[in-house]
Amino acid sequence: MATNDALIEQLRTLVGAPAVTADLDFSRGITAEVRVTLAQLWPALEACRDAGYFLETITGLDFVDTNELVYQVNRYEPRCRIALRLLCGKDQKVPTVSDIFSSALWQEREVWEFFGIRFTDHPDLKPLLLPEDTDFHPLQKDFGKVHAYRRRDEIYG
Amino acid sequence: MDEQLLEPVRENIYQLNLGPQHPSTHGVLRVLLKLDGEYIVEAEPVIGYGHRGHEKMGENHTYLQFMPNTSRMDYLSGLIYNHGYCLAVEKMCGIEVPERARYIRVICAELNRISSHLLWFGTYVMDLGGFTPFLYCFDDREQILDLLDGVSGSRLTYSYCRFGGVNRDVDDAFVAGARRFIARLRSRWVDYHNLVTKNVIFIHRVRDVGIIDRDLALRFGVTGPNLRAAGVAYDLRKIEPYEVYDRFDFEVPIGGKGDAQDRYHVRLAEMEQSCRIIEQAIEALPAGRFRNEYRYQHVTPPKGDYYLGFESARGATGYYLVSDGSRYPYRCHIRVPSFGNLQVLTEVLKGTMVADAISILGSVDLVIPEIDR
Amino acid sequence: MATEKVEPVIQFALLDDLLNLARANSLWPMTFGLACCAIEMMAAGAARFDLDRFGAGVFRPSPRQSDVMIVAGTISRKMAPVIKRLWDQMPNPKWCIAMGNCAISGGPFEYPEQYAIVPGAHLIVPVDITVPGCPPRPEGLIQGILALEDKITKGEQRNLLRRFSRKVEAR
Amino acid sequence: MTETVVAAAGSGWLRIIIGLIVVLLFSQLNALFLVWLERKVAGHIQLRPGPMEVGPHGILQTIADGIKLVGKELITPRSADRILFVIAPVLVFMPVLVAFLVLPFDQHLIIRDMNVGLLLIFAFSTFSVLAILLGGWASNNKYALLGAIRSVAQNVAYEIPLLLSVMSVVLMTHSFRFSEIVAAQHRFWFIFLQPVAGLIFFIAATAETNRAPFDIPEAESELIAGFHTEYSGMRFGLFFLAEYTNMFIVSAVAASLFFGGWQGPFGFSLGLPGLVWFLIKVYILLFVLMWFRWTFPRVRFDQLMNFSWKVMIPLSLANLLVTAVVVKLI
Repeated sequence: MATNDALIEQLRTLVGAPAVTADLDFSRGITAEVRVTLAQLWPALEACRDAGYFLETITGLDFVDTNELVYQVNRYEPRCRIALRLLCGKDQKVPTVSDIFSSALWQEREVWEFFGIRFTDHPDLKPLLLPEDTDFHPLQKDFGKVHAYRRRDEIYG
Repeated sequence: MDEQLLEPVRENIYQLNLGPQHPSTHGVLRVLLKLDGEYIVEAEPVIGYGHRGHEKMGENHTYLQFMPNTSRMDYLSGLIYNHGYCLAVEKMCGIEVPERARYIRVICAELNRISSHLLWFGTYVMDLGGFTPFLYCFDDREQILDLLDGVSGSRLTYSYCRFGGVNRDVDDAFVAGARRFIARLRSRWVDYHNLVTKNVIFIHRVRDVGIIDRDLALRFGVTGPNLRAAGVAYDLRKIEPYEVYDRFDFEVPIGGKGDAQDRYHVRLAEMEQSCRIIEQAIEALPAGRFRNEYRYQHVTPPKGDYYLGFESARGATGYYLVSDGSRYPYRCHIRVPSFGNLQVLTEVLKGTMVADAISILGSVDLVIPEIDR
Repeated sequence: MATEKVEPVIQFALLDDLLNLARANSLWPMTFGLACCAIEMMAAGAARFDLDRFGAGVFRPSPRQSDVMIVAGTISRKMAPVIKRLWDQMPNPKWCIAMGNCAISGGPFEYPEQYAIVPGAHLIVPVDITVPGCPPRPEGLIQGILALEDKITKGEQRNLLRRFSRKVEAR
Repeated sequence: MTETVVAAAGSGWLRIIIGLIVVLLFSQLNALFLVWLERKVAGHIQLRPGPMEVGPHGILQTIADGIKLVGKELITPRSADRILFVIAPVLVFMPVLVAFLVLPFDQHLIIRDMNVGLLLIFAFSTFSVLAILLGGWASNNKYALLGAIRSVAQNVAYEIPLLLSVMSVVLMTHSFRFSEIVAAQHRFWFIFLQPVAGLIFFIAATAETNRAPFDIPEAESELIAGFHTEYSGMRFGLFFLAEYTNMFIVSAVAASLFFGGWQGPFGFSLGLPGLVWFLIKVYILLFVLMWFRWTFPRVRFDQLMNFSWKVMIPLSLANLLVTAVVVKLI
């Protein structure tokens, strides 16, 4: 794990030590978890890019009280998946990271069409997978048949 | 769309709509090409023609009910997707898997990987205009399908893995069949190399075409053979060993500059490595149960999220599952490798010719319903 | 689509039979796959199953030159207008085979509040033959093609060309 | 036997009319047979039987295909140029028929043994390119247009080495007359005396007929169906038949120019009539063309051009020069 330290230390200084949970035993598939705020997202991801990481996936989550975005970055060496968790309110817009990772261009479009989370400064924010005239966001929990719509703390405590 | 139409078009530049019904878009991909003669000025893939709402279905189905979906996402390596999904849920719930089942899974997953690569090989050469290798590959592929059909009951969408094991045990006939297949495949390489690899026309069509180098791959999250062709030995079977892959001796073939020829050679070499894994797994196949005594029908994983990455035939794949403690996942996100592999083409296709575009599209091995999910 | 069938004033029974016989034995499908079933369609055309035996192995990439549209796979809402358009581009007489459960009824992807797919090709184009399975095996597709041939010649016995070769086999 | 038939047919107009009827029948049936043969050859190369069920060994397959195509709806796209769109498939077939008039099937079995027979064939073969251009242009379809453009560029590029390679044969025989060229190969076929010209001719002829690996005008995986993307029914059928008749013609010309036409090897006829020798050679060459198609991938457009302008043309020019010098010295 020693190779991770440089980036994780950097992230600690960026977002504050308590927000970083490092050196997990990989039982949840990640090595480190970083809670970031809207303002910290850019510098944190930039630090990841400079350390040679690539953006693996962006996942949206819809809770009663908040939306959440999970950015996962990884690199080409063993076991170093870092998850950046970003809580954003229902109406909040998220800065686009497509300037840092080009792959975010499409992933953000996907998040927008599925969850209705808007990204500021995104060059081409239109539905990716659904027809272009779609006016619903299918993965929002109030769309269609849903088994549970929970608050975030019901799951993460 | 409207803005696109209104923007002033340079003289001599016209749009060509490649797909969604086109012989070489491998499913239902549409690429909007802006052409200057035969040269591509701009390429914009338009996807979603195969969108089936897998992620929504994941939330509407119990963990076990979602299993058949996993093999329909990437139907060419369906068993590998089953495998990854099973691993993810097993890790979440802490389900123990018998040793025999783990080996069987590896054998079947690697057979599936070979069949996927074989199909790619055939269709790629067909994209380049050579029709015959396609039929040879399908002939070889049928041998794998027979084997997997025998154990899972399906030729394509297997749903073979179960939480805590596999659906059915393999018998001696399967093991002998797998051995026979490997011998057969190895004897076929000579033909394939004579027919395709050493063909001058083929070499000229793939060399220095569609270069995806390390930096580009990093920016777009390209993984799998497309990344390894650029010389990066990134294979989740080695880097994050799951199942029993760390017990086998195999190499990660890498290329040099990342052009279509490198991708071709990497995939061919990977088939050989898969053969090696299967051979070792067959040798070491332990006796015992092929699934747990308890049949896990309705699993209720503990609260929290979990990510499992695994290497499908097309690259680093992953399931991101969030459990709220009920029988249904709260969120089921799938990281698909073809997503990045297709997106990178917006950069790569620029400045190439239409014929090259087909060659590049074929060489990155796309499965569109996997991207669309 | 639902135009009334107008009976021609002068009937050319023999000519019609001859044409139908030719049509039945020369069904050129369109190269056109949507999802998993497309792979089995390819397998049906490949060496082991060889649709070409029945004269149905000429996969034409252009809708203008094809006789039968094999809807192989899930029809998404985004794809539906395209399929309709392709169907309209095909010249008469034309037929449609819905291959696989998705093309028949939405298959495993049809559930309440499904937002992304069209449950069944019959909602877009007139379907002649359905081949169930998820995906159907290539044998199933071949059976579907043979069923379509029988439908065109109005009965298995009237497909003289095929009957000839069957006799050869029986000997 | 053939002599008496030809003698009975007499000469002049009667001969031409009978010849045309025979040619029409022969070219159509031959094209149908070739389509069947192609599918059978493809099948056996690809570990499958090919057409099997429609008639014994699928022999009736192409007839069924033909009747079906006749019975199909003819679609003319609304935005197409109607007149050109309709003319193109007819135009592509006409020059093909003319070429049959001068082909030497046997010593006396030539409908019209012109002293410029060779020139006539090449003059008319260019017509098919015009038809393809018209068809591709009139379709008002981008794929068809791309196919047409490729076809014209390809044909212009390959016509030159084709003619240059033929010129070296003409230099040796001092004649454009088919019967004289064939007769000159009584002892040695020109393929032994002019191997380079023979090779260039065959490669260029493959490109002229748009056959794989030079089938870029109708490259299926790139341009849907190329110039005939918008053609349906028998109009497409005409393009299709013309392709196979073209194949027959280039093979027949190659057989006449380089493989001794109706004569057996080294002057031994082995008791076979000339017509049989001729057809054997033509069908062997046709088989090689099919073999090419099912073996090679397709070349890229610019590579095709490079190959013609940078390799084939200099080579054929050099060959012509050497031939001229040698002929002069002897």
